[in-house]
Parts: sequence; C-alpha cells; structure tokens
Amino acid sequence: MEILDAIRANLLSPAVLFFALGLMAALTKSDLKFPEPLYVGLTIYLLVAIGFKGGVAIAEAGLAKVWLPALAALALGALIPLWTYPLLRFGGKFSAVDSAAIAAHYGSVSAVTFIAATNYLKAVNQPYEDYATAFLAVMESPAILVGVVLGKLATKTEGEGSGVSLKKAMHEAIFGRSIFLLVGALVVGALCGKPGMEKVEAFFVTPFQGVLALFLLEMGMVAGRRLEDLKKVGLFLLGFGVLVPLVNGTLGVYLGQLVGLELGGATLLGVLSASASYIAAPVAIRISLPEANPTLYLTSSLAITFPFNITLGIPIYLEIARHLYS
Amino acid sequence: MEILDAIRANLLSPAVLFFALGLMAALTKSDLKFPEPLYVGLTIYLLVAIGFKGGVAIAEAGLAKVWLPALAALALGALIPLWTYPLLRFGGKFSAVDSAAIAAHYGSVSAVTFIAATNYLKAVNQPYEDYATAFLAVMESPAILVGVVLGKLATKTEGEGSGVSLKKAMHEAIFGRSIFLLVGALVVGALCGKPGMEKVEAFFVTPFQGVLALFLLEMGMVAGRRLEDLKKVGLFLLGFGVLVPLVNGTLGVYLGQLVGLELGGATLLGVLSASASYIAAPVAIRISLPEANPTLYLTSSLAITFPFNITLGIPIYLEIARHLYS
Amino acid sequence: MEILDAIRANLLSPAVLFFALGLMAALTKSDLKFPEPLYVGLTIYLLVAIGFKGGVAIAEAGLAKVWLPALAALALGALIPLWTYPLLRFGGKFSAVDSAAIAAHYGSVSAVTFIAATNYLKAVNQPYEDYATAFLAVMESPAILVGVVLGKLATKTEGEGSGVSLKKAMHEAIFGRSIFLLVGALVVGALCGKPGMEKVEAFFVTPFQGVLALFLLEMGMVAGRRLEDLKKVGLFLLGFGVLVPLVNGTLGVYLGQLVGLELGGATLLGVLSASASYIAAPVAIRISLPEANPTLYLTSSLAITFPFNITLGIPIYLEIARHLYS
Amino acid sequence: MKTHPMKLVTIVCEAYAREAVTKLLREVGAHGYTLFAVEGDGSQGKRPGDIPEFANIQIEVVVSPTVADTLLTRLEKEFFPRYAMIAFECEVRVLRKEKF
Amino acid sequence: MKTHPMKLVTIVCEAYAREAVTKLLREVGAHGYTLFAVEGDGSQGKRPGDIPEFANIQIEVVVSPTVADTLLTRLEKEFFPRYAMIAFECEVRVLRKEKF
Amino acid sequence: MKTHPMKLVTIVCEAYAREAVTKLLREVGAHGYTLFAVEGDGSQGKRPGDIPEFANIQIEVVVSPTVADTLLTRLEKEFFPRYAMIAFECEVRVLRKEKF
Ligand SMILES: Nc1ncnc2c1ncn2[C@@H]1O[C@H](COP(=O)(O)O)[C@@H](O)[C@H]1O
Ligand SMILES: Nc1ncnc2c1ncn2[C@@H]1O[C@H](COP(=O)(O)O)[C@@H](O)[C@H]1O
Ligand SMILES: Nc1ncnc2c1ncn2[C@@H]1O[C@H](COP(=O)(O)O)[C@@H](O)[C@H]1O
Ligand code: NA
Ligand code: NA
Ligand code: NA
Repeated sequence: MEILDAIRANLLSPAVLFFALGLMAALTKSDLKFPEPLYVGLTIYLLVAIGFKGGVAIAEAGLAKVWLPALAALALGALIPLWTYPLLRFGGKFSAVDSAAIAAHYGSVSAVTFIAATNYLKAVNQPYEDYATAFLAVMESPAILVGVVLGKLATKTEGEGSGVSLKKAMHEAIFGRSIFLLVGALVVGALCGKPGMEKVEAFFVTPFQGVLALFLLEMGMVAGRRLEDLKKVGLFLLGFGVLVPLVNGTLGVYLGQLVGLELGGATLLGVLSASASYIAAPVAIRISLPEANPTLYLTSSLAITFPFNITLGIPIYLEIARHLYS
Repeated sequence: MEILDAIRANLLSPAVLFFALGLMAALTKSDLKFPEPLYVGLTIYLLVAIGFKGGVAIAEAGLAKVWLPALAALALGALIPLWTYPLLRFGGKFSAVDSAAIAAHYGSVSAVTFIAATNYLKAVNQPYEDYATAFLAVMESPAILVGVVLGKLATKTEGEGSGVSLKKAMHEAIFGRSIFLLVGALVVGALCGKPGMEKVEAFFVTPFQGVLALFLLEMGMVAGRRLEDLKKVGLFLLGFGVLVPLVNGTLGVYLGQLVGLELGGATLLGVLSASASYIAAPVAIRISLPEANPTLYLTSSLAITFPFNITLGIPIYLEIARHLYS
Repeated sequence: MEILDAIRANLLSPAVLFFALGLMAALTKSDLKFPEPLYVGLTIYLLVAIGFKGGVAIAEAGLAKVWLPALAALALGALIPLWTYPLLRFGGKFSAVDSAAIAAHYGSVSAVTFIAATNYLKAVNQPYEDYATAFLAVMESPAILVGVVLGKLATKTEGEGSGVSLKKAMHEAIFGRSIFLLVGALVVGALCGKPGMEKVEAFFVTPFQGVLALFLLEMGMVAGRRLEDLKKVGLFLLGFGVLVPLVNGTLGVYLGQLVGLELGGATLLGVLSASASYIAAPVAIRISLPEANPTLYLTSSLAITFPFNITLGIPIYLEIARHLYS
Repeated sequence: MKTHPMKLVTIVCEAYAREAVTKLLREVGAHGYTLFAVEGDGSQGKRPGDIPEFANIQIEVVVSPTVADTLLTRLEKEFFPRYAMIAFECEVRVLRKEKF
Repeated sequence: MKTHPMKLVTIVCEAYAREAVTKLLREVGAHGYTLFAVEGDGSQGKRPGDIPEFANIQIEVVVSPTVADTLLTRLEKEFFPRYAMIAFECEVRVLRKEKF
Repeated sequence: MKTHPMKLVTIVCEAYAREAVTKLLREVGAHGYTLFAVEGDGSQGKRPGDIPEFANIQIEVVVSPTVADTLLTRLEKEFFPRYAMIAFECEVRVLRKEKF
C-alpha cells in the first residue's frame, strides 16, 4: 500500500495539481494562455537552474565519480530506439519513418519530467546524487541521432538532400536551444563551484519549486490541447505510451544500480529512460524526417507519457528502486 | 489625525509610489512601456499567488467558517448594480446600456486593489482572515451577469443574437482568464494545504510585495493614459467614482461585521465592495453589450476609482472598520 | 600577482561565465534567443532594483553627502567627449559626425557594467557607498547632449530640422526609458527609505545577483553577434575601445578620491567613466545624428569596451583605487 | 506553375472582437486564418497594446472573391457599428486553389 | 456592398525611426496606422529583434492614392538616406472610404 | 517619384520550417525578408503559438516577378508536401528597384 500512499502524496503536490489545472483550462476552453515569451523565459530559467546546480554538484563530486554512470546513461539513450523501433514497426504496424520518429522520442528525455522527479525525491526525503543532471544532459541527443539514421535508412528519400538534413538534425540535437542551455549552465556551474552557487542561490535554487509549479500549469494546457488527438493515434500507441515507460524505467533503475548509483540516482536514471522528449526531439525530427506524422509522436510523448510519468510513473520508479535496493 | 497619518504612510509605501511613477511616465509621455507578455506574466503570478495562499487558508480554517461570509460577499456583489444602475440612469442621465455597463463594473471587483489592501494591512500590522481571497473569487462574476441582464432588458437589440451574447458573457465571467486562475489556484491551495505551501512559499509569498510594486508601476501607466479621458466623462461620473466606493466600502465593512468577520476581514470586504473591475468586467461587457461606451466605464473604474482606492480609499475603509469595531 | 588573482576570480564568477556562454551561443550560431519581452523585463527589473536601492541609500546618507560627488560625476561625463572627440577626429580620422557619436557613447555610461562592478565589490568584500547609483543616474545624459551638439556644429545639415532633432535627443536622453526608470526608482527609494526596503527586499535585493547572471547570458549573445563587425571598425577603434576606458577609469578613480569618496565608491566612479553606453546613447544618437554610422559606435561600445570592462576592467579599476588609497 | 486569383481580406480590430470575428470567418466559409497582435492608432485613439484585453489584433484570411464579398458585407453590417476596426481586401494569387 | 480603391503603404524600418515615421504619417494626412515588431534580414544585416531598440518594426497604413504618393516621395527624400528601411505600396479596396 | 512593379510573396508556415525557407529565399535570390510570429488556424488545426517550436511564422519578401515565380515553384514542389504552410503573391510597387 506504500505505493498508493506515495502516488496520492504526489498527486496532491502543487506541481501536479497545477498541471491538472492546466489540463482543465485546455478542456474547458478557458481563454487562459501563457504568452510565448513567458513560456520561453520559464524554460530558460528551469534549464539554467537545473544545469547550474548539476554543474556545481559535479565539481563537488569530481569527474571520477560521474563518468561511468554518465556513459551508461548515454548508452541507454542510444539503445532504447533499437528495441522500440521494431516494436512500433512490426507490433504497431507503423510506417518505417513514423516508427523511427517515435523511437527517437522515447530514447531521448524530458527535462521537465526529470525536474519533477527531483522535486518528488526532495519531498519524500529521498537523497540522490545532485550530479544526476549530467545524465539528463548526455541522454537528450544520442537517441535522436539513432532515430534519424533509422528513418533515413528506411526511406532513402532525396530532394532537399537527405545528407544535409542528417547534418541539420545533428546540429539541432547538439546545438539546439535546450541542450545548449543545459550543458552550458552545467559547465558554468562546474567552473564556479560552491562559491558561485552562494551568489546566485537565492534566484536559481530557493524559488525553483514554485517556478516549476507555475510552469506545469502551462504544460498542462499544452498537453491538454493534444488530448483530442488521442483518438487519432489508436489503441496501440496508447498502450505503448504507458507500458514502454514502465519497461524503460525499470531498465534504467537496474542499470543505475549496476553502475553504482545510490537509490535516488538510480530512480532518476529510471525516470530519464522512461521519459519521452517533446521539445528537442520534435524539432530535430520535424527538420530531418519531415515525412513523419507529428500527431503520432507528439500525442504519445506529450499527451500520454508525460502526464503518466508526472502523476503515476515517478512514484512507481522510486518504488521499483526501493525493492531493488532492499 | 490618525487617518491622515495612515494615509501618509500608505502614500509613502513602495507600491503606491511606483504607481505614482507610472502615472508620471504616462503624463510625461516617456517611452517606457511594459511589453504585453510581461504584463500577462505579472498578472498570472499575482493571481496564482493570491489564490493559492487563500486556498491554503481555507484548508486551515475549514469550509464551515468560510461559507457564510463568502455567501454574503457574493450577494453584495450581485446587489450593488441594483442601486448604482438607477443612480446612473436617472441621476447621471446615462443611457440604459451605459448605466448597466458601469453598474456591472462597480459590483464586480479589482484583484489588484484587494492585493494592495492585504499589503497595507500587513504593513500596519492589522491581522485579517487569509481566506478572504475567497470573497475576491466569488465577487467577480455575479455583478457582471446582473449588469448584462439589466442592459439586455433595457435594449432588447437583436442582430448577432442577444441570447448568444448573454451566454458568452456568462462564459467569460466564469471561465475568463482571471477568474479561472484565481479560483483554480484557490482549489489547488485548498487541496495542498500547509505542506504544499512550504514547497512554493519562496516563490509565491516571499517576493510577492516586490512584484506587486513593479506591477503597480505598469498599472500607473495604464491608468495615466486614461487620464486625458477624464474631461470626456463629465463631472457626474467623477463624483460617482469617488463617492460610490465610499458608500459601497462602508456597506461592505458593516456586512463583514454582521457575518462575524474580524476587523481585518471586514475591511477587506469593504475594499472589495468599493473597488471596481477594470479587466474582467470590460472584457465581458465589451462582448455582450458592445453598444456601451468603453470610455465611460474604463475611465471611471481605471482612472478615478482605482487610484482613489489605492491611495486614500484603503486607509479610510480600515478607519471605518476601526470605528465600527471599537 | 594580486591583480591576476583578482581577474581570475572575476572570470570565474557566474556573471562573467554566463556572459562567456552567451558569446559562445552567438559564435556557434545556436538557436538560443531571449525573446524581446524577456530582455525588456530583465532590464526593467535591474534598473528598478538598482535605482531603488540607491534611493534608499541616499535617504540614509542624506543629500549633504551625495551632492558633491554627484556633481563631479556629472561634470566628468560631460567632459569626456571633449577629449575623446578630437582623438577620434584627428587620431582616428573619423568623420566629424562619427567622432561626435562615438565620443557621446564613451562619456555616457553602461548600467550593466556598473551593476556588475557592484557585484564584484560585494564578492571581494570591498565596501562602497550604496548611493553611488546616483552617479550612474546623473552620468547617462550629459555626454549624449554634448556629443549631439558637437555633431550638429560639425555638420549643420538641414532637412527634417536639426533643431527639432536636438530637442528630440534631449527628450530621449532625459525621458528615455532607462534613465526614467533609474531616476524614478531612485526617487521612490529615497521617499520610502528603510521601511519601504524591508517590504520589497526579497524581490529587489535577494535574487538580484542571479538575475544579473541570467541577463549577462543575453548580453553575451548581443555582444557576440557584433563580433563579426570587429574587422569593419579598424585597428584604431579596437585600441580606442580598450585604452580609453583605462584612461577614463583612472580619471574617475582620482576624481572620486578628490571629492572624498571611499575606496569602493571611487572604484565605481572609475567604472562609470570607463564604461560606454550601448542602449541610451545609440537611441538618442540614431535619432539626432542619423548620419553617423551605427556599426562604429555599437561595435566599439558593445563588442570591445563592454566585454573588456566586465572581464578585466573592473578588477583593474579596483586595483588602481587600492594603489591610490594605500 | 499555375496560380489562381484569390482575395486577401485584412481585418484590424480590438482584441475583444477576436472570437466574434473568427466565428464569422467560419460562418462565411474561410478554411483558415492567420492572426497576430498589433499596436495601432486611429479614430478611436491609440492602442498601445500592453494589456492584451485592450489591444489590437490583425487577422488575415485568404478566400475566394465571393466569400470575400460576403465577409465584407457582414463586417460592415454587424461589426463596424460595434467595434473599433478597419477591413480591406486585396488581390493575391495562390497555388492550390482548392485549399481556400 | 460598395468598396473603394485605396493604397496600403507598408514600411519596414529600424525601431529607432518609429517616432519620425509616425510623425510623417500625421503630416501627410493618414488617419491611422497599424504597427508591429518584426525580425528581418536585408542589405544592412540581420535584425534578430531581441533588444527593442535595435529591432525592426513594420508599419501599415491605408491612405488615398494621393496621400500615398506624398508619403512615398517624402520617405524617399528624407528617410531612405538615413534609416535602414524599405517601403512599398499595394492596391486595396476598403469600405467606408471617408475613414481613410 | 517613380515606382516599380514587384511581387510581395507571403508565406505562413510552421516555425520548424524557418531555416529551410530562409535558405530557399537566399537560393532564389531574394535580397532580404521580414519575419514575425503569428497564430493561425487551417487544415492542420489550430496553432496557438505559446511554444515557439510549435508556432507559426509569417515571412514576407519583396522580389522581382521572375524570382517570385521560381520561389513559388520550388515551394510547391519541395515544401508543400512536407510542411503545414500557405503561400501567395501580390503585386506591389516599390521605390529603388535595384534594392530587390
Ligand atoms: N488608415 C489606417 N491605416 C492602417 N491602420 C488603421 C488605419 N486606421 C485605423 N487603423 C487600425 O485600426 C484600428 C482601429 O481603428 P479606429 O476604429 O479608427 O480607431 C487602429 O487602432 C489601427 O490599428
Ligand atoms: N526584399 C525584402 N523583402 C522583405 N523585407 C525586406 C527586404 N529587404 C529588406 N527588408 C526588410 O527591411 C529591413 C531593412 O532593410 P535593409 O535596409 O536592406 O537592411 C530588413 O531588416 C527587412 O526586415
Ligand atoms: N485561408 C487562409 N487564410 C489565411 N491564413 C491561412 C489560411 N489557411 C491557412 N492559413 C495559415 O497557414 C497555416 C498553415 O495552414 P494549414 O496547413 O492549412 O494548417 C495556418 O496555421 C494559418 O496560419
Ligand atoms: Na527516454
Ligand atoms: Na465592487
Ligand atoms: Na563613460
């Protein structure tokens, strides 16, 4: 029954409740809307804050401790598309390019889900390695590249030059806004260390949870507007969007234990594996595999997997980790 | 002389001084301007913060304590148009539809005035019921609906379907952005309670007063741009914009005592009655009574009543409450 | 070696590192971009916060202490164009109007450089007069006016009325957005004093350093986009952009000692003299001397002097002050 | 490449009218529209556009000439008396005429 | 429904020129205008539009053909040498010609 | 004052296509363009425009009639099958024809 209590506690946290409020706003067609610059401002804040904090943590822990689990995270991200692609292609009967596109999304990660998970761990007093942000940073791009290559191999379309667009996808996956901010702030944090943190803590750390709650209100609206597409994606993808995260999450937790992470860190690696990208991946995929149908990958990652992880998934992955570590 | 001291103290608070600075910016035609997304971001923050705090307070106090004064507040809001309408129609010789529109604005409320009043009470160490935000939430819509019905009865115009636009006004009054955010955050706060508050306090509570001061700078500019319309609205409306708040404020304070509020809570009910809406009401009225002249209702609520309440009104309503309670 | 340590410490502060990250973003053509309203919101926050704090400090110190150094600062600002103009005209062989335009920029000041300097002083535990913000406020406009007059005298072009545009430049220099906010918040702070500060401290003071770091990320991008213009401006301006700040900075520090400032305050006066405007001056100059080439004045102030001051200049001016005061 | 003549109707109006105008567009048979916030000056004063509810929007819609006619006629009759707005049409040429 | 021929003059210019251009619009007799921020690329380089003072604006104004002529003539003489900008005119048809 | 006939090509498309479209503009020989964020509704659903990556942009470019032709042809062949977008052209008159 512990797991039910944990889920209940998570559902009653400000972050999740504001997410639900955002869903409501979308469903009742309220004219509430976050203007684009506010959305952008909030994402910049969240990414810089989480990256900076992670960088300071890396400086404290030392690279010697970080490199092995980070490498494992990177490999996990790159490999996930290799098993989700055939599942989608042959189990779900999706076209090759759609399968590749969706697989890329599930191998990549959602920063907001990760941030929500760190908040959850803090709320239940479960310690974790602060440098886990490094896993977030390394897991965003590899799956996108693998997915694009899978899609290109399958289609070999020409026009506009497919070689060009693979290069563009790589540029996007590596120099795109979100990964640039996250990795950049990580490096800044690592160079500053503790003394730097003291200066900017009151802005980047203290109000962080409140900002996240506000941002999840917006994310609720974004996800809510996709809900009506649920009928378009079919039952297979619905199941996929819930079950694949559970499998990937379990894989992540196991791998975390294997490479020596603590319970909290392994949970976070599980959360990352389980999460699906809905910003970085769509941008790169839309540019390099424009034939893929956005309704499929956006609806599954944004309207199914994201809400599932935020509400039920995170407490479940922690529970899995607890079983494994006990 | 106490009242003069109180007014002086209020006039020298950052919030009121920044409001005055905003007025100055508008009058000197400085090119200072808050971009729309900044304005929207600040209102979202203020409404969510005040709603959330109110919701937590309701959870602490229990609904048993809140329902009666909330019902009284709701009734007060609905009734105010019934006496201001004939005053405007026959005293001020305004057209039926203009009278109805203005009456709707004065029955509805201004969230910023309410927030400024809570700040003032805190500054003078006057305790109040935190759940008073519930009164703000229930008083926004009823007067708008009453006003629209009054206007429709008086005009019975067709074209575009007046039935339709009454429904639109109701939808606007209930699902409009500001009321949705306020009530939504209230419910979230009530569900989270104290533990939720601890997580987001550093964002929604600690910096609140400073954000309000910055926002009042913008509101000063918005009000200041309306000042040149003062000559267009005539002397009657000028007097109306100052005297009606004083009457409504006194009514509100009395009613507050009647339903068992403390001194601070009664003051806030007075402030709400005295305040006039300048966002929610104009939107709903513009959509459902487009024949009404916006210069009249916007100038009186925004350029007369709002500045009056912010500077002189609030300390006066507190003084009235003190006399009544002593 | 002290100076090298000081520079190293400054280079590893979050503010400077985020500035470098912004440069990187521009150079790698990352699609990272701050939306305009976010930029505007951050500048409003920074100017209001620094102005308000300065105003409170003036109220504490009393005008008697402030007027003399403020007057000196004003005179210094007005005089700098008088020696930089001939240097540019005859040393650099720039046209009269270009020389006047650049001279105006170097007599005027950069608020962000000033703010970064106060942060640096705080980091190295060097006390300074908080009312130094007053020098920032009085030094922005005079040099612009002097520069415009120099340019007008030299060109005497007609069309669109040059008299009109001098008036416009004065209006811009005095009522422009940045100076209005700064002086306005200063006056508000002076009227509020300490009690007002207590209310808004959690918003305007505590998170200030973090906000500055985020803003310098944006400024890095803005400066970085100008870097490719470096080849267009020629070697003379490159040297000018580094050496003139060093001379002006030294002048400022000396003058500061002369009028009785403490070590920290003299450093800040040095920083102000050394800094070049890149917002207020370009606006006013573009309007009143549209014949001047923006590439010259923007590149030198934004892509040469600003990064120089932020990274090396500030620690150097402090070191100069330390030598002088020891 | 074959292009087809169509009308671009541009409407600048107070933001309040947004829902009413987009509803009208659907009614007269437009298949899409494009919309953005603008500042403006006109007979009813400046609209500086810092409060979204008080601001202006510009709506652009590509439609067939007959739809443009109906649209402008209904705008004139039902909207001009009520809202601060202007509307005008302009000849454009499109590819894929079946889209509009 | 009767429509009347008018000119739509579109001006894209650096934001610095805003006040000068709107003053010119008043002088040549325009009764209103619509304005919004844009990004741009042109002979004077990219304008990414994150700092309002360095950004571009687009101004659209509906005027009679004679006013359009005066406006363009003065733009060419007084503004083109000084500011980064382009301007062009286009035929449009309006209702309520007395409004423009 | 002498004005010259040119074409204004307007493209409304999902923001994803931004880089591809501006690259195309350079390739066909446009000397500049103007761009801004818009909301929209069309056959592929509403685009509310709060997430920049999912939003719409409008690109306006003034070009000679021949360039307009090439541009529209390539848009039709290479872009319409891939991106949510519309494009249309309109006759305008400019000063300084050498600029476009
Ligand atoms: N002649 C004009 N040219 C361009 N836009 C105009 C013109 N007149 C009015 N507008 C726009 O239409 C809005 C409403 O106009 P009005 O009802 O005249 O105040 C204004 O705020 C402007 O944005
Ligand atoms: N051919 C064009 N089509 C559309 N907009 C243009 C064109 N050329 C220039 N512009 C716009 O006009 C601004 C100033 O142009 P320029 O003076 O050429 O840098 C640019 O930033 C663009 O926004
Ligand atoms: N008839 C139309 N008039 C104006 N804009 C349109 C029209 N149809 C589509 N659009 C714009 O083009 C975008 C893409 O269209 P679509 O591919 O039909 O979804 C829409 O989001 C609108 O912004
Ligand atoms: Na994943
Ligand atoms: Na009221
Ligand atoms: Na200077």
